[in-house]
Amino acid sequence: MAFAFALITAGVFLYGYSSLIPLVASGSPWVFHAEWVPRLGIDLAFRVDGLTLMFGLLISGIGVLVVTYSYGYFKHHNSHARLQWLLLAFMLAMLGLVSADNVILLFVFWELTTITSFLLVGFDYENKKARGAALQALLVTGGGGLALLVGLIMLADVSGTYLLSEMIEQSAVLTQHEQYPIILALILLGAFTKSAQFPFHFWLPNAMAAPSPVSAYLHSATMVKAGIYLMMRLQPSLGGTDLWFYTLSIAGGITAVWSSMMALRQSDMKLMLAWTTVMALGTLTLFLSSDLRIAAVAAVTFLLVHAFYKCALFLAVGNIDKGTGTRDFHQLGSLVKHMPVTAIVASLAALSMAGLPPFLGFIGKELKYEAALSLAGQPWLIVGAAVAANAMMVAIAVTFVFRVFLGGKSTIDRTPVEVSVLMWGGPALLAIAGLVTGVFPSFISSYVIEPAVVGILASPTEVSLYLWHGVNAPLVLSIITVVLGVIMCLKLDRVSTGINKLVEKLPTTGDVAYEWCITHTKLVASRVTDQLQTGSLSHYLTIIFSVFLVAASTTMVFQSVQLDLSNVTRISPLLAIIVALMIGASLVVAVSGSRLLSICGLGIVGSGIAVIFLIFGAIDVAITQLMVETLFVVLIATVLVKLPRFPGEQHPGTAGSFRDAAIAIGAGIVMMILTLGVSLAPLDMGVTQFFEQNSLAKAYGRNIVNVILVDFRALDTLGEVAVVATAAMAVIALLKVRAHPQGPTS
Amino acid sequence: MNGLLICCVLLPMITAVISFIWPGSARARGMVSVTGSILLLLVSSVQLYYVAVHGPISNQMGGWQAPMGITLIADMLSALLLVVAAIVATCISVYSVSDISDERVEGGYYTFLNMLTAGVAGAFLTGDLFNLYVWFEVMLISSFALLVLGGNKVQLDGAVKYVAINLISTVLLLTAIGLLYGLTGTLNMADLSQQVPLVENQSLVAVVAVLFLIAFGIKAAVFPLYFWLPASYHTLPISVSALFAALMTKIGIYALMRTFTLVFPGEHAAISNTLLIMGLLTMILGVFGAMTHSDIRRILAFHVIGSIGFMLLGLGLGSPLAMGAAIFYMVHGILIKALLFMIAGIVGKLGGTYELSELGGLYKERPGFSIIFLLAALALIGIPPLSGFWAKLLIINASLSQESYIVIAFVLIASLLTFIPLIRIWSEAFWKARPETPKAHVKTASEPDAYAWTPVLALSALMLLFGFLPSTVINLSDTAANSLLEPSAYLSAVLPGDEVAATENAQ
Amino acid sequence: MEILLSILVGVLMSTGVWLMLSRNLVKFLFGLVLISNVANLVIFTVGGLTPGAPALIVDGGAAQYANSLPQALVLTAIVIGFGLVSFTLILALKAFQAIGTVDVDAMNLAEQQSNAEETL
Amino acid sequence: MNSLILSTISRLLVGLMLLFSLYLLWRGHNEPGGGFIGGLVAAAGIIVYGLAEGPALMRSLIRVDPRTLVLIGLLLAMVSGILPLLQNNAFLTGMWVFIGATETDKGLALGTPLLFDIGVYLVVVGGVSGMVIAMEEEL
Repeated sequence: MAFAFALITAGVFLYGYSSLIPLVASGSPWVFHAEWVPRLGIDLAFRVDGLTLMFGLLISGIGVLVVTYSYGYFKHHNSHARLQWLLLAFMLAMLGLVSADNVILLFVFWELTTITSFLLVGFDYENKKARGAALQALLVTGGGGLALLVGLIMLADVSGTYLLSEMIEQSAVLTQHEQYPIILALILLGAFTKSAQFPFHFWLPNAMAAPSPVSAYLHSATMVKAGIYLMMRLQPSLGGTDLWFYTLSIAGGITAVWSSMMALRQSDMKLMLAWTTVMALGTLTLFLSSDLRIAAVAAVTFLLVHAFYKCALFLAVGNIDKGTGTRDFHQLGSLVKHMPVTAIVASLAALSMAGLPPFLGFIGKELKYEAALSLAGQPWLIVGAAVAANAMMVAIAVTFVFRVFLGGKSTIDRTPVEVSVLMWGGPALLAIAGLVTGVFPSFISSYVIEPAVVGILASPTEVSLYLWHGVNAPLVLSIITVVLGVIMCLKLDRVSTGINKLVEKLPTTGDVAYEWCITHTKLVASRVTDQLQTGSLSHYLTIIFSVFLVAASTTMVFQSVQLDLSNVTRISPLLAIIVALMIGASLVVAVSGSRLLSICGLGIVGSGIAVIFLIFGAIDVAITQLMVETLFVVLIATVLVKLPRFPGEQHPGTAGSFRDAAIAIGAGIVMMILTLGVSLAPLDMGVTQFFEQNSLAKAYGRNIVNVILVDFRALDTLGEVAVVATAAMAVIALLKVRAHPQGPTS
Repeated sequence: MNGLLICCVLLPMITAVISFIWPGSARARGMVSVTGSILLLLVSSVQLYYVAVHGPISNQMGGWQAPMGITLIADMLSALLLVVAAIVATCISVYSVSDISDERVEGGYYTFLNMLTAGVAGAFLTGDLFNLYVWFEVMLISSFALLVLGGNKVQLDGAVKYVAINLISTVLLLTAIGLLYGLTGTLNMADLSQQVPLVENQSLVAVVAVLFLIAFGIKAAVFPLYFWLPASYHTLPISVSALFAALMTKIGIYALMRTFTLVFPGEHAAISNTLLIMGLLTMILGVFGAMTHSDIRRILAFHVIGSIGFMLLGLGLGSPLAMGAAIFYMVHGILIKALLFMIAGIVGKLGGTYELSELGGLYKERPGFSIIFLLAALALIGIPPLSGFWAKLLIINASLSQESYIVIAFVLIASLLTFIPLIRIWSEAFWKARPETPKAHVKTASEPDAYAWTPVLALSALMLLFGFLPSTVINLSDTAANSLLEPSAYLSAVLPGDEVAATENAQ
Repeated sequence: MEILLSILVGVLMSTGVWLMLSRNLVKFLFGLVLISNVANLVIFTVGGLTPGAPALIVDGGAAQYANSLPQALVLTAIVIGFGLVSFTLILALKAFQAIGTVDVDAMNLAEQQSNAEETL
Repeated sequence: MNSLILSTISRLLVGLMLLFSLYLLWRGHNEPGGGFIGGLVAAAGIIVYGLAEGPALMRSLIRVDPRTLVLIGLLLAMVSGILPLLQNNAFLTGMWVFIGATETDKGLALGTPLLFDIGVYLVVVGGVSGMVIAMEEEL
């Protein structure tokens, strides 16, 4: 069911995008617009121009093949349906990403691809390594995504529009704006992490923990190209500056060279392919650094070439894995005997990768060299890098073809079995596509590549590709490349040993840096948390009271609180005696080691307050206070009998006692100053006067306090009664709790 | 229409009474509570609609005009939050039928639950500072009761810290209210907003404002005052954790928003930086705490703190945009926390433990449930197009417009770090295979019943809807923010028109 | 008068905080009782101290009544405080019975130190 | 229990205290007293009785579960506020009847605030005695 659904959806989209080819090739994009979250400037704005169309065709077309392939690959796997749903979700997200015209909408899909990719990389979820790889991919691309979000918002802010298609007109404003470097940095952070550019490249090879069809789809043909797509899309708006050029060319160059070296180290064919994918992404970035037409043509063509051959190769490696049980090319040889179709298909794709004629790969590579030669700045450095990287591709392709498929010797102890048509059909189609489009490039050049280039450059141009373009500098470079590649292939073992030595000398790699970051963040997190959340109440209270003290006293100092003592009223001796008594009693409570004495002290304080209330005419309050106090003393005496005596030491050490005393005294002083200050300030008695006037007249009661309680402010009393009711029920419930030290802990 | 206001407080309170004296089984009492909260949801929705159409509504208790009597007032903020609270109360009532033991129900569980809701409603709707204190106490004592009900010793240990720290907050709040009364002679918040600027000794006002900040800061679990929260939330039955996580801290934030926009708007500039720094630290430290733990409930408890940080940012930035973002985040935060805790409860049932290392295999066994968890987790992290994303987007927009890049940086870092603990839950409880030899303390897995699933499904559906169609809530949040920062409609709803006009002219 | 009562407030606050900072739960409780009194006393004091005229309306009217509003507030606060403190008292008892100590630093069942060990 | 005299005295005392508490409740609107104070006095009476007779008899004196009493008190307080709502007045608006009113004297004023105070009284009585009974039983 899932399979059928995924297949049909992919097919429908493929058909839909195909049907747009004539429209788009004629120069007018297909546009859709509907409102979504207008307040945030997010509309469902979709726009299919040439660039989108190329991506859309790739995504849906390869989608059909991968879905079919997965059906064969996972037919008997119990997670098959899950995989199909995920692939489908991913495909839709990806299609949305390339079709969105609104930047935030684009970001929505961008994140969706991150999440679906997370789930797909972790498809083999019971495997710890797969889970780790999934998390890594998620954190790296998710982190980049967050930067991208801010970048896009700022971009929209500066350009005054959320629509990518309208930003192009703001190019001058954008690149001149003072925030341009920040915007660019943030957006490129998103693009680079997604498209595995140095120094964020490391997650992609690790993501090979995913099943082969997933790797083929996400990590070669589509998702990793999202960053490339974004750069292509924004090049007319943000490109053309030195900053753009140097950032992209340096990052792309390093990525390309480094990853092609890394590819040569691998013995796992899938990892090898993964690294060559990184290399391809680096190359694409490199070309996008320039705003030359030829660079765009090269980038688009190479992107297409790469999608064809890399996807075919990944799927073929999946077949080999299925058929032989290993992906280590050292153990494999002469596969053509046992898996003839896979071997031939893979060889075709590999030759396209090597850039040999008459494959589309050849055209792609020639364009690359042509573009590299015409790049401004340091063309020879770029040409050198391109040649070196391509030579390594040749080496790998030749290794595959001659050591694994056609020649060599197998050392595995089982007989490889050819896979079903479901599984070789897809790669075969792709490999043949690479060949056919190489021989007859005119169709794709005018219906796919040209509109795409127009989409990147945002200006009309014509593209026509030829397999043979005469003897020129690119051709010479190609010959050099092939020779170099073959030499490398012959010396492959020495080359990879050499690279290994080089790698060992490097101080760190992305993987190590990632691990370091994660571990240390967690370490810091747990240290900080343990320091704060100690589980000790006295620690918490010390902090809280210190905060109170510091906050209140600094405010007092900065606001320079002043007290006007001129209208202090006379002190009555009776009150003085009572207060003195209460102070004494409270000090007794504070220092006493005897519980009885403490309770007496509390009683005296409570009763003293009642007397104060009485002195100042608060009869009801005084009675209540007295009764509550009595009741409380009875309760506390009943309970205290069951509690242990006070142990000697109450405050932690001398320093601790000193600190606690300082906090306590400070808090007291703060409260004293506040009370004094406020009580000396004039009080507006308007509300009270209203009560006095209306108590008898309108509420028919002479006891104003009672009238306030049951009429003027009866809602307070209702709440208060609710508190008493709940408190009583809570106490009763609490008393029924049976939790003894011997009882179960949870 | 004016009766609506008090109905929102009375309904849960009456439900609290009936659900205790109702002569029936625990389930029947649960149904009383469910009915009551659904009624509350209906009434508060009508109120929200009314407020959205007609602006703030107020009602004078006992018919005594403001500022003499106590005012109840619903502006957009309170009406909106009340609806959200009612949704949570309804979901939790249903969930409790599955989760709460008969013994706890006998002890008055549903009474406490509904009393807490009543306190929440009262706190949202009151326009009087002392009355706010009273509703805070209603909430607090109900939460105490829920905290210890049928408790074991771990629960009691958590309760000691919760109670101790919250009581300090209570005393500080009461003192601060008293002092403010002493300075102004009034308790009505609208009246206070007129009177506070007229106080001669403004330095004392500033100190009193600090007291309010600390008192509400403790309630809201703000750094460095949040210790009670991680100490207690994970010790409770899931329904109670969910209720607390969803509502308790948000009331603190609500109170901060209300007081620092209405009563101390003058102090706002001085205090906003403090709020901002506290918000940033709270956010990061919450996420740090979440990263450190391996019990799902503790992870989620720390996330509650993290999200408090987010909301404080809105208040600290203080612009209508930022405030709107904070309010939107609050709506999202309340719902998502309730949902996540209830989901955690189901995980606990299915796995027999909340300890990640002992869990596993849920993705294989329960793909549908896994999707629900994943969606909720992603909503919390802020993956589009789920609700958390809009919150994040709003706060980034607001910070950008104020050029507070440091806030953006912190938000981004916190967002990124939020991935780690949540994906860890996913990775361990769902992806990883279940350990073959469970430890002794792992209970036997049990199947959650329909009462557990229904609210989880309902809330998930709501969250999805909320994520895909956020415009309504965004607009309501914006309106709420504007009415907070420009409280003339609020003031004229409370005070007789001429008085407000007079003071406005005077200013 | 104000000075005297303010000093009393200060002293009660100091002793209350001091007791709350001790590691004994019972002492914490005593401290809580003291600072609850502080809050009530503060409300009462800042509400104006007018000796001798209870807020009871007599025919013909008294010259001055004591400020009735803070009285009502204090009364409410006292009763609420009573509810809360009683609960806390019983909680202390139950916590002692369950955990076996009233030393708050020894009460850390709920929060074992986190384990940073990672098992992803 | 052992002592018949103590028992008799405590019964007498509790009767007196209950009566006194009702008096305090009644006069609270005009003189010091009211629901709280009345309730506390009544509760004190019940506690005295309980100290003499034990929790079981204390329970029988109240007849219902104290918690029910508490909640009914709360309900009563709410009802007193809801009544004016039915007349389209605000919640808790006082509704009064005057017994024996003349033109100069309002006579005996009976109103919902009194009902409210009775609610308060019941909550305090039920709450405090409920707590004490539970303590006697459980400790």
